[in-house]
Amino acid sequence: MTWDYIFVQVANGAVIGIIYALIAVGVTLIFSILKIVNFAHGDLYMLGGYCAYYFIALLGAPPLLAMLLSMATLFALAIVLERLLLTPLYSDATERKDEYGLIITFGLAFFLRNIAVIIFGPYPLKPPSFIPGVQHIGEMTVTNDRLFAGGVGIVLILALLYFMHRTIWGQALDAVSQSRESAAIVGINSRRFNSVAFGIGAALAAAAGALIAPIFSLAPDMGVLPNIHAFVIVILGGMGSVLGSIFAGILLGEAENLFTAFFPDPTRALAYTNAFGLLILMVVLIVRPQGFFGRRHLRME
Amino acid sequence: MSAAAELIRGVSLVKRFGGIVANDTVEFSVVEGDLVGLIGPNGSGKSTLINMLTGHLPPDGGEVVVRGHEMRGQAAHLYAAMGVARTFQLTQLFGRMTVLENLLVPGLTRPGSTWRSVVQQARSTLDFLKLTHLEQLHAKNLSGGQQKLLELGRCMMLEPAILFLDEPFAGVHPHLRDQLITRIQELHEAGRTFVVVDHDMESILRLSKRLVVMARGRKIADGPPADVREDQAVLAAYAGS
Amino acid sequence: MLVQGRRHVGSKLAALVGGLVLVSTQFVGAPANAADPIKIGWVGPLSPPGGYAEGVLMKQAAELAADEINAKGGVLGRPIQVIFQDTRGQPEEGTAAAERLISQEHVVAITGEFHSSVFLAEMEVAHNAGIPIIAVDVWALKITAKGYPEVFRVAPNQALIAGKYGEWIAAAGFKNVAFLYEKNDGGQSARDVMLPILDKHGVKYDVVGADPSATEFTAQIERFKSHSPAYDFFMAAYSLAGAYPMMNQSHTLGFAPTAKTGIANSGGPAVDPTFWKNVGEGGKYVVTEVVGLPKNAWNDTTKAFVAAFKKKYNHSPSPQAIENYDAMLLLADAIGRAKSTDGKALIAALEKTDIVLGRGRYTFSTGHTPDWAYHQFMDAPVALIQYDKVNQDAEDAPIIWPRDIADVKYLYLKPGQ
Amino acid sequence: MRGLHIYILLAVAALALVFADRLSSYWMHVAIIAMFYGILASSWSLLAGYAGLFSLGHMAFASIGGYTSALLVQWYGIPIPVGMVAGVALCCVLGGLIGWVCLRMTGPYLAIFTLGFSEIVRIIFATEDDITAGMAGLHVERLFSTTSRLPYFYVAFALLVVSLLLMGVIVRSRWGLFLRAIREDEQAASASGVAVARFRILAFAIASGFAALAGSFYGHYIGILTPSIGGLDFMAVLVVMTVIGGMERLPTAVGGAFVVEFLLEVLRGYGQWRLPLFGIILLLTMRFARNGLLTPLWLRFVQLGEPRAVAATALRDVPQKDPAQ
Repeated sequence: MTWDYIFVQVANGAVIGIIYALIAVGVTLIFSILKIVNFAHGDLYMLGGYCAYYFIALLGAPPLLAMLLSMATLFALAIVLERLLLTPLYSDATERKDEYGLIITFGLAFFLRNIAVIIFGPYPLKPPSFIPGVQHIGEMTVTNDRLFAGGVGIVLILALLYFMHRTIWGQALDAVSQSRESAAIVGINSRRFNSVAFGIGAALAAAAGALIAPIFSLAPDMGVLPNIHAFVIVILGGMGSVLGSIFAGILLGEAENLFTAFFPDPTRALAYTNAFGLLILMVVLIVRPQGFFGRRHLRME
Repeated sequence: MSAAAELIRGVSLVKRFGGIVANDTVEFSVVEGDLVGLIGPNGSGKSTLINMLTGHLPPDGGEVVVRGHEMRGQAAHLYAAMGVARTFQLTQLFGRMTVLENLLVPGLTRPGSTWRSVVQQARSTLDFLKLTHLEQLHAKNLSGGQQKLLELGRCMMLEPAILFLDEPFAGVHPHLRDQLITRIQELHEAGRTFVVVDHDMESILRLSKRLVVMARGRKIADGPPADVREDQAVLAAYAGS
Repeated sequence: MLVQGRRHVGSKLAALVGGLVLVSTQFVGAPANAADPIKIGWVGPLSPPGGYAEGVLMKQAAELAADEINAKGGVLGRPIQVIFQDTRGQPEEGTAAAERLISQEHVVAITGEFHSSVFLAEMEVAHNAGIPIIAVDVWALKITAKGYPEVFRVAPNQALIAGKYGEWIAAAGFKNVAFLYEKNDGGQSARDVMLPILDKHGVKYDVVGADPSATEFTAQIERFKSHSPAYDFFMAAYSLAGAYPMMNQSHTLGFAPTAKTGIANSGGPAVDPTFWKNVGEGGKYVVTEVVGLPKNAWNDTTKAFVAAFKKKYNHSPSPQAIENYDAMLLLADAIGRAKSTDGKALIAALEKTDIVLGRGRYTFSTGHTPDWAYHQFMDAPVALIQYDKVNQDAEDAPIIWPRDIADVKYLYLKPGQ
Repeated sequence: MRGLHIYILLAVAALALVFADRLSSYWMHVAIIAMFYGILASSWSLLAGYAGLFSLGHMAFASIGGYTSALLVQWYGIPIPVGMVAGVALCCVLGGLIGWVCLRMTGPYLAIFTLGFSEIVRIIFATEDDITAGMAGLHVERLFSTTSRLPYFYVAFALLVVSLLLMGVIVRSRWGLFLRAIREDEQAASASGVAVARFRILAFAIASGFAALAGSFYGHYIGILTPSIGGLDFMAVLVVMTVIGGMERLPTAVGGAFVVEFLLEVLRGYGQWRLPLFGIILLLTMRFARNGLLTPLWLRFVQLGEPRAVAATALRDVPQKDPAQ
């Protein structure tokens, strides 16, 4: 067990962790504004990946442009979905909005995943790399695609933070996330911001899908695992905290990588990697339900 | 302390939220037959105090004694079993249960209660509150005032020794407010003990025999309403807010 | 008021009873008409969580076979109709599908399936009904070892496939194998068959299981890389989508295929239509099995099938597809020889099968030694190939094992040689 | 005629029993699986519909029950019913434990927690294949040696009826009232003297026990168990069934299970299109008829034979008696 080995594993954990975080920030954003956990996020991620693939394959768009187009597509699609499905969340007549949001997004996930098999076909697809090749950093080998995904991921998250804290629209969104009523008093139409937030969340999912497609390939059921990863991160990072998501993403990436790398029984290490992440999730929920970076209790007792 | 038995006592209760001290060593006790008004500006710690006294918020310091029993670490439903009933600042009913069912829940938690007797008791409570005609309606479909009445009824079903009413008059139509005050007075005359929290000075003064004033997490006055009204500290607190 | 209420109830009751009678006619089977088409059932995964990628290819091949049979006038003067049933890789759906095919659709035989666990449930139904069922791409030994007369298998089983890998690894001189398998029926049975053979030849190995949904293998591959002494071969048993990221990561991380370490994957994805699209450079030097005839041994049926399949569906057939195609033709042949669609007669005819189809000359063993031999297509072709070019079709890749059909001198092409 | 609906249900049940042997083997299998789902849907409705505890771990308990019974029977040769009882008992304890651990969680937190639990259970069953045979499928001893499905039909029928009766007693008793109060407002329930923690744990324990009952029956009926029974796909189907039927009443949940299972089979020929279709129906149900598609029908059905004036006020099923007395 050399230091090189440990370095390589830790570095890889950080890279994959940032990629995980990119998937999770969308869930965080949607939660902080709409107060629902989006169970369909992994499937929007899947759609985003496929959209980017088809923009490249059919229109010959360069990968980065395809990613942006895919984000725009998912933004629009998400707003339609939000208008169609989520409006009861804003009505006082709706009881138990938690449950409504849960079942409706769960059902949406079920629908999207199964319709994707029909639309996109069963075979795994892989769009071309953003930047082909690999980098060697000491003993560590990492593909350019991972570095690119991590880099763009950080840029997108920073852009989101900038948007939230430095622009009028972002401030308004943040106000809505703090209190719907107060926002209404100062004349912010929270209805529109819900759509925007859901759209941005979906666009972030699409970006993640497009960035990650060259790394893991596309398959209709590819959203299931990232969805679970996103939940782990969002819980770990504290519901509603974007910065917390980044830390938690890296933490999860490290936890999983180091588990696989050092779990004493090598036969089971890989098989239990996902279970380990979930175990962390469960323990955090029991011990510290507000997460490690949560800025406030959100509807927890 | 008079001859009347002490029902509930909070001993140097402390509660902090983050850096804010919501209750700072508050002493509070109620004897049987009392009708206490609890007032104070917004954020003075009234609701925090009530939440601690009824078991809905564990104190960071001090303790709550109900009828001589120390209640440390006990769940809220055990307070209810000891005869401590309460309403909430924002009415909290069982929205998609009928008016009758809302009353059955507390009734049936009492040990030894039978379904038949509890239904009977619930019906007479509805009679008393003049809500009988709404018996089969979902509670969420009642008006704000009717909901306050129903919440009061739910407390009564516990046959409590003491009732904490958290802002019972907030947002209630004046007509229904008078009705509410009448009901409280009737119940008080029948021997129930009340602690009423509200901003509505007029109603509180009409009702209470004793007035407690809180400001910035501390109790600043406690005594007959007439005395408290003249208290300099109270005037200062209200002027300052 | 009361009377009105009653009348209301009466009409409702009548509607209810009427509805029930209407529905119940659905539930009781009716006898088949002699002039109807001969129905053959197909079962397999067409949606998640099953292995729907393979299932779809198999279904397409079965459709193609039925079209061709019908174009030639059908069997016994009757057309063939295939009834397709999605089983989603779930045993209870398999039972339901088989029951439906047999008791509702009155099929005379069933083919298909990609998951051993599901086939085990389906064959119980077929066994109870006395309907022959041909296993198309399920490899568990237990299937034929149970000794049900109704069950035939055109696929090679795990003993024939994983066994070949084991022998080849030993012959090629690998000494230290990293064995990574997917935690499903295919991966597990590959492990169970292959490891004793490696033991027998004194090849050392380490075994790692992976959840089928896993796509991130970086940490595991780094762990392999850091192992001392270094592994000289990376054997993967993967049948689902995880295979591609696994091979990609193994390649880009410089683990295998490299001059130091070879790589093989058993289970199918390395011969699927989108293999090269997904793995690119990383696919060169990969060893995998082809459960069909090698191209130099293709007969007219094989060539015609491959051409027709490509024409109809615009992509290459997988070996599983040819298996399913042949299974359909086998059934048509047996029905023709039995001059009947009766289960017993069909089974008897199938046992006497001797016909050359897309995967060579079919016969079914009737012996029970070893126990899995019963009704197994013993000569099911299995060849190990190794890609030596990027974007190479599986049928163009050189065969390296078994030696009697190998078309290259070497046992293994080391990268860089 | 009061309670006409009860007589109709009894008559339908009697007809089903008498004419069961006329069903073709296929429809009998569909009926058995529908009843299996019926037990799961009704017990999940007890948990999610009545108590408001939206758990995604229900199928995990079914799989634990199934594997427990199968393995105990295999290892110790105990009679199958004893194995099933053991599975149920274990899941009651485990369910209670999960209920205790997640006492402070509500809504999405509870859903995510139980999702994590069920995935861990699935992964353990898949990974420890030297014990469970993993995804290759555990061979389970069947309840009867006969090839006929009829005895299974009767057993499934009996299990469903007994489960529904037991759960029916619970939801019509004060316990049911308390569970609904907890669902509506935990704080108000505790202020009303309801021992919230105790009843939440109880709800988990009871529902998990019934899930285990269904799961163990499933194993001994199909004869093979794979870890995927505890997976998200099964759970999704269960949610679809219960929500489409109406998750806040036991009969509508069971009805949902029956209708969806029946339609899944009728539409089997459409293969891949079946599931997205039910996805859409689920979304539409949630969006426009949140109480479930069967709930209005059921309320009408319950009123059959009652004069309309009475019927109008009886829209709510007010508990009439306390069977716990």
